Amino acid sequence: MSETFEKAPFLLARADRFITWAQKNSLWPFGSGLACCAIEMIATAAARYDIARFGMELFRASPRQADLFIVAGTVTNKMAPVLRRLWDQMPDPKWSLAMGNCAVCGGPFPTYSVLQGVDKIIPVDVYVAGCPPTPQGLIHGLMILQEKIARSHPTKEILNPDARRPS
Amino acid sequence: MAFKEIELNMGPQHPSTHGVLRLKLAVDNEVVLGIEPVLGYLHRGMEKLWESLTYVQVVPLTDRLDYLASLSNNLGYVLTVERLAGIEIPRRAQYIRVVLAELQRLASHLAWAGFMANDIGAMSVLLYGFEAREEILDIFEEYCGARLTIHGIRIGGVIHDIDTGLVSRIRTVLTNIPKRLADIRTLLDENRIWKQRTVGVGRIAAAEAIDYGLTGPPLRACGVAWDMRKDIPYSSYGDFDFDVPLGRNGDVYDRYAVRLEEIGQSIRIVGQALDGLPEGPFMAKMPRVLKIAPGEAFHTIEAPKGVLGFTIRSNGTDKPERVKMKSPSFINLQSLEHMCKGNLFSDVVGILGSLDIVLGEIDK
Amino acid sequence: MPADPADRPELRQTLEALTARFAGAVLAGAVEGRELAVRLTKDVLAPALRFLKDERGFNAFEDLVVFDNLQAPAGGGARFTVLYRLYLFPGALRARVSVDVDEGEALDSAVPVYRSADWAEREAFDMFGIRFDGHPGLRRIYLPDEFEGHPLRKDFPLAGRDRGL
Amino acid sequence: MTPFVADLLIPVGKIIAVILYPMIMVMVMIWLERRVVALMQGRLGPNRVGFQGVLQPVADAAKLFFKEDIIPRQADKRLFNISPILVMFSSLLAFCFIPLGEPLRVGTYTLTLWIADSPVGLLIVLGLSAISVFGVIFGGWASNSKYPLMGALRSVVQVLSYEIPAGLTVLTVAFAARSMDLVEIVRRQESSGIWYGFLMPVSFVVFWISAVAETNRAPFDLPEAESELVAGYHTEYSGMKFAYFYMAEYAHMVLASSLVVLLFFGGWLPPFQGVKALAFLHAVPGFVWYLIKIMFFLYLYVWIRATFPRYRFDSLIRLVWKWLIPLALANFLAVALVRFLR
Repeated sequence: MSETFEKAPFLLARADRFITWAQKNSLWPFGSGLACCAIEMIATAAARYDIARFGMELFRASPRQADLFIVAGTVTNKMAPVLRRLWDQMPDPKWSLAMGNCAVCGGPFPTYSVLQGVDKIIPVDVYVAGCPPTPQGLIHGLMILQEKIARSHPTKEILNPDARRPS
Repeated sequence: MAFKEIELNMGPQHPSTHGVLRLKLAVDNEVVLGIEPVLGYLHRGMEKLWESLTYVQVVPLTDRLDYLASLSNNLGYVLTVERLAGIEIPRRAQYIRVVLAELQRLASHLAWAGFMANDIGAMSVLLYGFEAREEILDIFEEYCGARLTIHGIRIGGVIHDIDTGLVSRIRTVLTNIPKRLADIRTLLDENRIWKQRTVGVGRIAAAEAIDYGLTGPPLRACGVAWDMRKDIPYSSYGDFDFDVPLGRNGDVYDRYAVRLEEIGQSIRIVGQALDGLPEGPFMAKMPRVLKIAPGEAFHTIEAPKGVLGFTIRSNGTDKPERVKMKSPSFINLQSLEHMCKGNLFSDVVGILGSLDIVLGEIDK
Repeated sequence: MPADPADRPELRQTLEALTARFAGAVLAGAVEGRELAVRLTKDVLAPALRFLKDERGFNAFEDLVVFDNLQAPAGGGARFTVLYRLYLFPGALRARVSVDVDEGEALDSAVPVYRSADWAEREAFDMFGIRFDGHPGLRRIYLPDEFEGHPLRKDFPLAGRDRGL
Repeated sequence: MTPFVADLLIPVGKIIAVILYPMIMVMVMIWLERRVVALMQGRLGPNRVGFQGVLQPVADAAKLFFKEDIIPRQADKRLFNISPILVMFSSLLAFCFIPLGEPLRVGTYTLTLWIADSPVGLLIVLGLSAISVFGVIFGGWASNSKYPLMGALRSVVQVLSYEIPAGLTVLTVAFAARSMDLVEIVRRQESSGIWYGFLMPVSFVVFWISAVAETNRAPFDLPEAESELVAGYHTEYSGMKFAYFYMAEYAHMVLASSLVVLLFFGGWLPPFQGVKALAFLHAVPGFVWYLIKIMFFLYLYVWIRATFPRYRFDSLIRLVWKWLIPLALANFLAVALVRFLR
């Protein structure tokens, strides 16, 4: 089956478009804020910037029902194993967004207790710089993530599991 | 049937722990027997970092302590450094600092009202509180370009002057806030369910509160009139008249009422500060590299969460020898177990919300 | 904001009462504006705090500060200086009780006197390694228990020793 | 009309219609809830997906369909898988007994707008909707973790104790209509000229409160209180299983509102029947009135959710045992007395 897939018959391409359209427009973020960026994340979900327009309104408190892990804030060494476990508990297909300089590269804290960048423990799809990034910055990051999802081919992963992304 | 006490874990990731606080609860099916908060999930080693930065470089890091009231942190640190170095601040700068600090208190209390109401179930109040707070953040963004970590107060004064245009916009915000506050009040003040969830819950007596070191709105809710702006006035707070709202029996409802009342008082203070804005420079003459002779200073301010204090010891170089921050949320959180013992599990969420703690300030 | 010029008479009486009560132990004492600064020897700390709280009305515990004197040796030459900052409500007066502690020595805990000193002492232990006898549960408050070393000591590197993870 | 058509095509068609009807209502309800709650909170709500966000529920369902289906290792596999089915199954089955309108005369054949109409339709619907409690209990228990267990235990006590006032008020309606058959109740309201909602307002209010409580909604949503129990009994569910729970909640809301409309607001009867001047209202088919009334009550659900804070558990139980049940009992006695005297 996988060789025929190379020619990406019409059926699978259409399926890709539909699946990615659904995943793109109903990204449920995982409500886990760590530090200052969490307040800006909530402000983005609040009335003025309102990511509910893109269908991202339901901040699921349980990792099981979320598909977007926004790491908003400083990741300390004590919190790192907890974050990794939360990431593992999230069902596939899942995406992650490192919000703020602390999550991206340790930010203004080159200290003994801070993990210099969350991509040391979980694969990150989009990096959003800023300390904290303004809601517009976060929405821009989310739109980049939506484009990335639109380009992905979920049927390829479903058909041959070994092509699955490193998680 | 052997009594089996469940050990419940309101873990570092929980919708209503306001950040990465972990509560180990000993629960007898929903009745709380004991709580042991576990901290350190956001310990960034601030005080160690401060010892390797110059006095001026430390100011932006104080924004990240209590990230809901960054200007108050700046003010606390900057006043301590000025006392240590003996710098005289022009009166116009002091007035602008009061305007900024009180606007920051408004923003912090509005955000708190939203978080607490959301913990007890009233989701819309979170949106109304944040919408009102956005207007204040617009003022901050216009004043110095940042919304949350504002870094607007510097050693020796403030970054920019306030021009008439900004003053008029601040005045319009001051007229809009009471309208939005009225929405929140009508939704919650006389709501039977809200009163059932808050009146008499997490009660603490005045003497116990002082013994637990409680400061700020939780202490004033017990009827103790301790407000640093009145007791030890700083940054020309003595020039403004405002009263300190007090509660009677120190429960969650009184803390809620005291904070909403404080919003009204802060609006009065900002109004008076804008009316009496003196002329003059907004920044004192500062040396290019600030070196401070060996010495030590301790200064406290009334931050939205409670009494915020800084101890700074200098050693003659441009870097502080030691900066210790006295965090109000750190001390207020210690009394959580005393307030929650015997209550139901869903009250723990309400009481934690009423204490208005911020993890950035607790874990440093 | 310079301190109030007027010295407070009641602080002066407290200082005299303190020096009278703990004769040899008060190494230095001064009243400056609204603050009473006292340096005591180690063993007299807990009774002094009890005295200040019960008889002299310092009912609120404000802060516990620890200085590492590695680079700037204090008068007594001891490694650490531990400050207890107390507050008198409603008179708005302050007391600064400082004690010199050498490495490895233990202080007796202030928790029996001031309940809110609990976490402050745990933080001092976590960051500096100062032990407090009689503390209900002395263990690290911020760092994970298996963390070795005490970060706020001057000889501890900023970026930490082992870059694990 | 060959028997093949009469006995096979039409029943199968009706069954598909009965399955589709709640599904469509659930889709509409998901969109309605997120839009209305958003507008009440001063924000816009989903309006990018399709026209004004109408395709948002479709996107949600499709995304959940393609999610990985996690069964926690320590969970009890069988119970874990059965509970979403139980919850969904009970509400769909209950819809078979809900009549949607007067039978239509299609040529010679009378098309009845319900699948099964039994003389005790009311009891069957109440019984079926009570099965969903099992789904919640098994789901909470099988996830084998503390928060779902607490959510499930809360749900058990809440739903069971709110069945009693619901049952009592339903009895008063059956008493007034002298029958348990839903179609008969509506016809009785038509003939007596007055809707039971206005005849017995206390019954309506008590039934409405217990309906809101039974579907774990608004001020009574303790079993899935986000701020306390993370996500309540469905914390451990993901993917399609969670979608079942999510949709079943809305299906139960639609079921409860249609029950309220049937019992208290004269199902498909046009308003103001007696008034001759408004006779033209009869031209509008019954089903449209029925839908309008249901939408009103669904809107009421969402409105309550956006305003009220959450009850604490003990005040919730005090409300039902101290206030609702005595009220329902007193109301039942009053109705019985009136019937007896007349």
